[in-house]
Amino acid sequence: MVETVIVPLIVILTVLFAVLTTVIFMVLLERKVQAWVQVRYGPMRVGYHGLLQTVADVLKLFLKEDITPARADRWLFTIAPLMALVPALIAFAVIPLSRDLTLFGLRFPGQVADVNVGLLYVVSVGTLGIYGIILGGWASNSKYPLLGSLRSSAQIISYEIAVTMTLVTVIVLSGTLSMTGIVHAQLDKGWWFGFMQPVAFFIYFVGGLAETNRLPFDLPEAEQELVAGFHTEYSGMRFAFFFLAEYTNMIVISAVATTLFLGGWLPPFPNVAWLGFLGVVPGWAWFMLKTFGFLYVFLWVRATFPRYRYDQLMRLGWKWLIPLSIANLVVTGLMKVLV
Amino acid sequence: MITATHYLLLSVGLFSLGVIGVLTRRNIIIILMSIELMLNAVNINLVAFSHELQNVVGQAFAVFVIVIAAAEAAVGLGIILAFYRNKETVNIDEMNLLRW
Amino acid sequence: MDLIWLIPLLPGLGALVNGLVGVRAFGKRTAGLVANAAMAAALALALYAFWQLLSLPADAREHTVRLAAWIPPIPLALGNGAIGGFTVPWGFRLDPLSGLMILVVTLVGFLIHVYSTGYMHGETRGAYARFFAYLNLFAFFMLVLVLGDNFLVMFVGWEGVGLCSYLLIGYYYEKQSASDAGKKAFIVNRIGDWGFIVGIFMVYGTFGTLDFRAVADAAGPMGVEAAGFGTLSIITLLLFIGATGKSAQIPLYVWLPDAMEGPTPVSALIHAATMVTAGVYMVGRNAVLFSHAPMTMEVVAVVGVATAFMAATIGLAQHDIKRVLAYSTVSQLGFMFIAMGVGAFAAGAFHLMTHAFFKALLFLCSGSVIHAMAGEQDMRRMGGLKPHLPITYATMLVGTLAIAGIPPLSGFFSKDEILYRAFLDHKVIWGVAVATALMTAFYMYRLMSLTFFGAYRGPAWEAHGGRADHGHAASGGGHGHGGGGWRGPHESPRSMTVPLQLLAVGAVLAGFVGVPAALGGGNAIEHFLEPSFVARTAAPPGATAPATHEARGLGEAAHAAESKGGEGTGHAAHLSRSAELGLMALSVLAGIVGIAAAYRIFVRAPEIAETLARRWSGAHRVLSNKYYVDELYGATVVAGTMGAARGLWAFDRSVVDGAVNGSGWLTVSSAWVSHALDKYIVDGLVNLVGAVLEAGSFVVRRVQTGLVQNYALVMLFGVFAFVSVYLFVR
Amino acid sequence: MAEAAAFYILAALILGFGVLVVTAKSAVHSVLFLVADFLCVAALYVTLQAEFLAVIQVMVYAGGIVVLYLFVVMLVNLKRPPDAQRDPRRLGRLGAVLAVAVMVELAAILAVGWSRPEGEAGALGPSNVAQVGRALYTDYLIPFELASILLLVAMIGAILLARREM
Amino acid sequence: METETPRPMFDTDEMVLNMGPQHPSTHGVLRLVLKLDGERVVGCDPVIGYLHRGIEKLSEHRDYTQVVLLTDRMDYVAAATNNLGYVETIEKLYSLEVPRRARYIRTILAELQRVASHLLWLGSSAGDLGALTVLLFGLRERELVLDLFEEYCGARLTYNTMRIGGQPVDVPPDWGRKILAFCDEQERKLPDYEDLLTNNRIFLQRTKGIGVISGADAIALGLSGPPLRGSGVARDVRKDEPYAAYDEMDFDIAVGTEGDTYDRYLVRLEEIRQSLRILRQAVDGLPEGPVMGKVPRLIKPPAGETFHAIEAPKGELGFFVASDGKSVSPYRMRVRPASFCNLQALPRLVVGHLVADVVALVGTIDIVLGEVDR
Repeated sequence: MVETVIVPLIVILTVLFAVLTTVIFMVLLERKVQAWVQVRYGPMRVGYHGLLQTVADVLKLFLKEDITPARADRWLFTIAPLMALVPALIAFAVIPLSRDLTLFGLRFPGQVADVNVGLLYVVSVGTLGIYGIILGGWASNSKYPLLGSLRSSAQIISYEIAVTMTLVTVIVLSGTLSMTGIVHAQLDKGWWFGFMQPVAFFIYFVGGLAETNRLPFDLPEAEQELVAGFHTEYSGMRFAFFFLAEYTNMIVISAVATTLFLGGWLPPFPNVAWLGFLGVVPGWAWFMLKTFGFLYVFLWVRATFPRYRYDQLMRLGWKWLIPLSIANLVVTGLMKVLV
Repeated sequence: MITATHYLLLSVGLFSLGVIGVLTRRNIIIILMSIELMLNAVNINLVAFSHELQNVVGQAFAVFVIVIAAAEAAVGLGIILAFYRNKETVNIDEMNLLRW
Repeated sequence: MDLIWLIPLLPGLGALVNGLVGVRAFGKRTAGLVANAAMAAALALALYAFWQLLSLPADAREHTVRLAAWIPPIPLALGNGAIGGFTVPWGFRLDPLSGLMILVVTLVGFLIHVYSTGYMHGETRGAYARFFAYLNLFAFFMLVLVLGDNFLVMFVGWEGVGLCSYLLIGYYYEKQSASDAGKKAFIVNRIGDWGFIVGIFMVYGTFGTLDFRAVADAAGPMGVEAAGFGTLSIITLLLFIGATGKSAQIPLYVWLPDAMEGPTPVSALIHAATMVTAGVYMVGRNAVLFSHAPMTMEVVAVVGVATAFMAATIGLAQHDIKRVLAYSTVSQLGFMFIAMGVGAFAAGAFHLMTHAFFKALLFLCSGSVIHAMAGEQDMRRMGGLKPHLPITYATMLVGTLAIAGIPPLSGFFSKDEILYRAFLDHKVIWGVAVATALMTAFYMYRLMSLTFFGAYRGPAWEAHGGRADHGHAASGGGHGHGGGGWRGPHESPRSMTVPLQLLAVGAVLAGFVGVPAALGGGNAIEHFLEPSFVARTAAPPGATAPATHEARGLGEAAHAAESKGGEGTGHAAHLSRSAELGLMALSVLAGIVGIAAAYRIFVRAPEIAETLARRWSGAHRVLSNKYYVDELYGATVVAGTMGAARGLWAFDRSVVDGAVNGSGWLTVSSAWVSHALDKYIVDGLVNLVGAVLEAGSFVVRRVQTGLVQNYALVMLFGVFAFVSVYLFVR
Repeated sequence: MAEAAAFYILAALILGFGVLVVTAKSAVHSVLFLVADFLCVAALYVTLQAEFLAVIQVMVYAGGIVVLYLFVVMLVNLKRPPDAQRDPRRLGRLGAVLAVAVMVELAAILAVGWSRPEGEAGALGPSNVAQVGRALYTDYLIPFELASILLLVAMIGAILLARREM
Repeated sequence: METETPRPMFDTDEMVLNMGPQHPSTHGVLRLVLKLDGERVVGCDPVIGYLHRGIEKLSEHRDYTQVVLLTDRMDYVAAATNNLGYVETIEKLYSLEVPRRARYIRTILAELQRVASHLLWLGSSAGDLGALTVLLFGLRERELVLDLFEEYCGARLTYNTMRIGGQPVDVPPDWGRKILAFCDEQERKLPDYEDLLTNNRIFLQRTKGIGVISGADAIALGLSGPPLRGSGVARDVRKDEPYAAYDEMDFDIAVGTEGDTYDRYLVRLEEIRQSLRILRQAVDGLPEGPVMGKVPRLIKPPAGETFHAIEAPKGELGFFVASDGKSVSPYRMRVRPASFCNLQALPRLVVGHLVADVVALVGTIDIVLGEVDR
């Protein structure tokens, strides 16, 4: 009973708590980092150096009036934010956050479930997030949100191809679809796949930016063009869910990147003996470190680049990233066969 | 104990739902979706047998069925779009030029 | 000889270069040069290969080159290898028959290529390159056809030449009639191809292979299906359907006259010299099969003779110079099929060769005439061209005499051989054939007379001084008078006349390879071709062997021994030398009579023609309307099932009425009776059928609601029925 | 026990969502029920130890095909209700009755006369992905390649169809 | 044009999209009625007038000095140049002599204003393209300029800092040194913008070849300022018809080549550099003397009319003033506003581009609705 119910429950709650906390601090971090880049302070008032700013924001959003536009499809309008958020959250089920821990005589696995098709699970769950966006845009019964949602989903689907291709290269290298298996494969190889697959890593990164609608690919929400994209008509709590979903997706992307390309909870160069002291730091800390490092790059990029135009974005995705990822896959496959 | 028969009964039910959808709905998009339901019924069958016989072939064929479904959806929806552009309708009762 | 695969490939390359690059980039000179060089190289290779073939001993004159597997054996572990076992190589075979064919194709083809450089020079640059690309492509496919060592490779060539024929007939595609004619040729050919391909299926089903040699060897020991209608008969009949399509025999000949919409060199090359003989070639190639199916042979002979006769009669009344030649071609092809039908495969092939020369010559001459008349094709607007076109006149005369069978020109020998063998086979066929020969001479000389003799009836050129005349306007391409106005009939450029002269030489000399024994010749061509028509297994197909040996009348025992099974279609009779000479004389006489009559009617007293036409107006109308066959097909085949009733009605109107008109000269009363009969009984019946059909379809069409779901419902009902049966009956 | 419970719950969901797909008024709702249906089917696959297929089902069906449907439903922006015109000759009701009849008959066949087919029971190992992959890339290589060509052709065809005439 | 460009997939009909007047990137209350074919713009119809306050009419009822205050409200991000244009017009009409020191101060103010205006433009148009950091950078440096203005005249936006006949006040002590310090600071910051934009691939893709307008077309449309110079026409009122102290300054005209958005960006950046150059010269050469000329107490120009144009940051800013010689307020005043004229080019620029480019193009012609509508 303890082993089958309570331990997984604890793990699930821990992960959920970690993710939601991370989201909250992610929002703050984004504002802070951007402010620093732009030589400002960012939020300073709520809490020490604005630490509680996001909490306040969330509280505000929850207390705001929840407006449903007239002639909107009520039902869809209500569930669309949830449909965006839930897939993002359940993707964490297969991401190994740490190696298995033993606490109080109980063995806690490092992830909620080690599914043998873990990577595919992440991809497939990720595709479900589109529904929230499309339906949110459609249900608003308004021109801008619909356009924004169509753009957004077209963009996500387009870049998903390239991203999935890079995942396939990782599968080729590791020979398994299990997330834990992939981490172990990196341990065996002694190298993070990010070093072995720089091209794939890069494509994954760019695709990740695009899939989470971040600058320079944030067209669906381009404030100057489409006001606020698919969630124009949303306010209050439901908007908060979309907001949450977006940041959760960012964290999913980062966590997957960490697992696939940055060795998950492994310390750097796990096979180098004299770097063994790095193992002192627990695995989950490494994982957090890498994930936040990756997230930081997201923010950095956001503060640096202008935005692509829609057709340019599509061109980049279809004419550069996808062929490049396929070529990379072919080369990887050849290397695997030949070497 | 759940046997293959249970799955087959489920499959029959789903398939019949698809058939009813195909025969009664007038929106051709929903008709295509009903066809997807039927294909899924077939897939349930295949996977159930695969499980029953402990043989992976059924799953391999289910993959093919999914491929067919994808192709069918792409082409079918393309035709619907083209038709819609010409006739401004997706009502199958108005798609009756192929007669006499 | 191992390089024979290059012979088709070279024109293929030429087509590729001209087609891909030339159409956009080449000037006329380059395009023509590429095409001609490819053909010249093919000709050289063909000559070399032929020489090598000749240098082999007579019984070893067969060489097969297999390039690669086309349909490789599939390593499928399905069943007992039934599917995987189907293999077809890209194989080419050189034997006497194909050797002869490649010589004809490359030689005539090359000359026509040269001719075309002159004939087509008025085209725009891209169209010029396109033309040569098509021509080369045609040569490629034709050579594949004749060199292929199995049915499937042959079929590739077969379909390929059909395609090229379509492309070239429709070359002036902006002209409605030309593109229609192209489509017609293509579609009619498809009907024949259906027979051919079903025949191929049956061949594979029967013999398990598609290789000609293997099929022949396997068929050799089989019994002659003299009594019943067996597998071989069905196969050969199906193959013959294919041949009728390609070689324009009854009932599928209608496309060939229309095919004259193409440029004249095309008519010469494809629709006279080479492609249309593919059917003959194919029958000859499967001589062993055919000789085992005497009933088919009879069909072949009857169809051949009927075609020959019918086409010749139509040719009597045509005014378009090319159409006359087209019907002449159909007629001559009929002759070849007579030869095939009576078992004289070698004679058929021989006639094929001589015909290729003189008919190509005639077509090219007509092209030269058309060229001179700035596109005018109607003979009624020609005449008196002899002083203007001396070379054309001379060469055309040679061609005419050759086709009329005047010794010692080539047509004499080949046609006479056929007539002789027809006589041995069946007297009626022979009789009709001789009559046809007479008519051939007549209409050919009529053509000559109308074109070259008499008074000039064409448009004046000095008075008008321009090209505003109807004659020119009628020409689709405006053959080569690009810049200035038409300045009257004139001789063609050297690039056109030189091929004419060379072909004329060919038309004169080609016959001498087959001088019959009766005239003291060795009939060399027949011995040369013999191995191609026999199975290598020496099992005799019955009692015909001695007779065959006898019939050949040669002393070569060794040769005869190995060819026992081949030619043996059982022409038991053998005539004395004097009788043979008599027959010859008769046929020559027929030719001379024909020419003389034509001379009398059209040169000496042109009014006779008018009188005749008026007197025999019914017949004349039927003839000049080509027996209304086109209309018949148009009404029956083209209009399809929905128009079946109306088709019958049209049949009634055109054929019955035509016949009524034709026989109107009998008596007025009989005409009246027949008219009444026609109107109340025939029409009534036909209309009844139509009405019933129409009423029936009016009722039945209500089932077709156009509602997809109702159709699906019917499907579901079928499922329901099956499941019910399974559930309750089981 | 757990298996039975899972099956019955999932079966009920699958059929229920199926009914909703067929009966939903709005095409968008129909699409949504279809997704839900597919997800339940995927869950059913998991209980049948076909994890790979389950994931593929979600990825391709839910993530791809149905999104396409959704796009089309949204693009086909109707000026009048799609079911406005009704052809009286259509025999929809008869079809439904017939479908139910067929269903009952098939169910009867299954319930009464059907027995498990005799076949050599292979062994489905834990590594479902590898097994399916091996089957696809060895025994069914040619169908697999054909399927990929089919997809390519369908893709090109769909692009051509959906593209506006220039 | 429309037939050749591949149409995007998601199009059904030609659609009319109303952009503004409440839209974050139309810089005020501009309303654009866009006719779209899918995402491609096939027609654009700017609707203006939402900010019309009747400044020209109002000035007929204010005396000549009070009108200066109205001009502040036209191009409110470049109030000093508006003042300059107006007072010089009246001085021309009245034939007043302006002291040299005052002219120098005016030059300094005008150039500071140019820098501030261009910085604001840089920030906002880069921000339209999503480069938020540049926006903040631009605003940061603009603050320094505003500080200088505040020190000189006490106001940060609507300065009302010039008088007919001279300057109201002399420069504060140490102001020149601060300007020089600002010049150095600005010189240091310019590479920051360039790093973020000039060679940024995305920025290049968004601006190169977008909104191309040829020199001839630009002249025909009556463009002026950076949009004109970006198309390769070296027209600059400061050089061609010098006013204030520009005839004593040494500077170059920044000229583009392609006439696209990118060239206009480069031109504006270069103009900032040239402005800094002028500022340094002007501060260094600031002559001694009075700042206010001899002006009658009651400004009442003789009957007549005149037109005078200056080079405002946005382009050529001209004032036409007619006086009846009896009244103390203009009989008629008419402004030739740079933004309004440049806005005429917008429909030409956007047709054939995508909706997303409209934002960049509205940015590139640099309009202020206060000046357009007046």
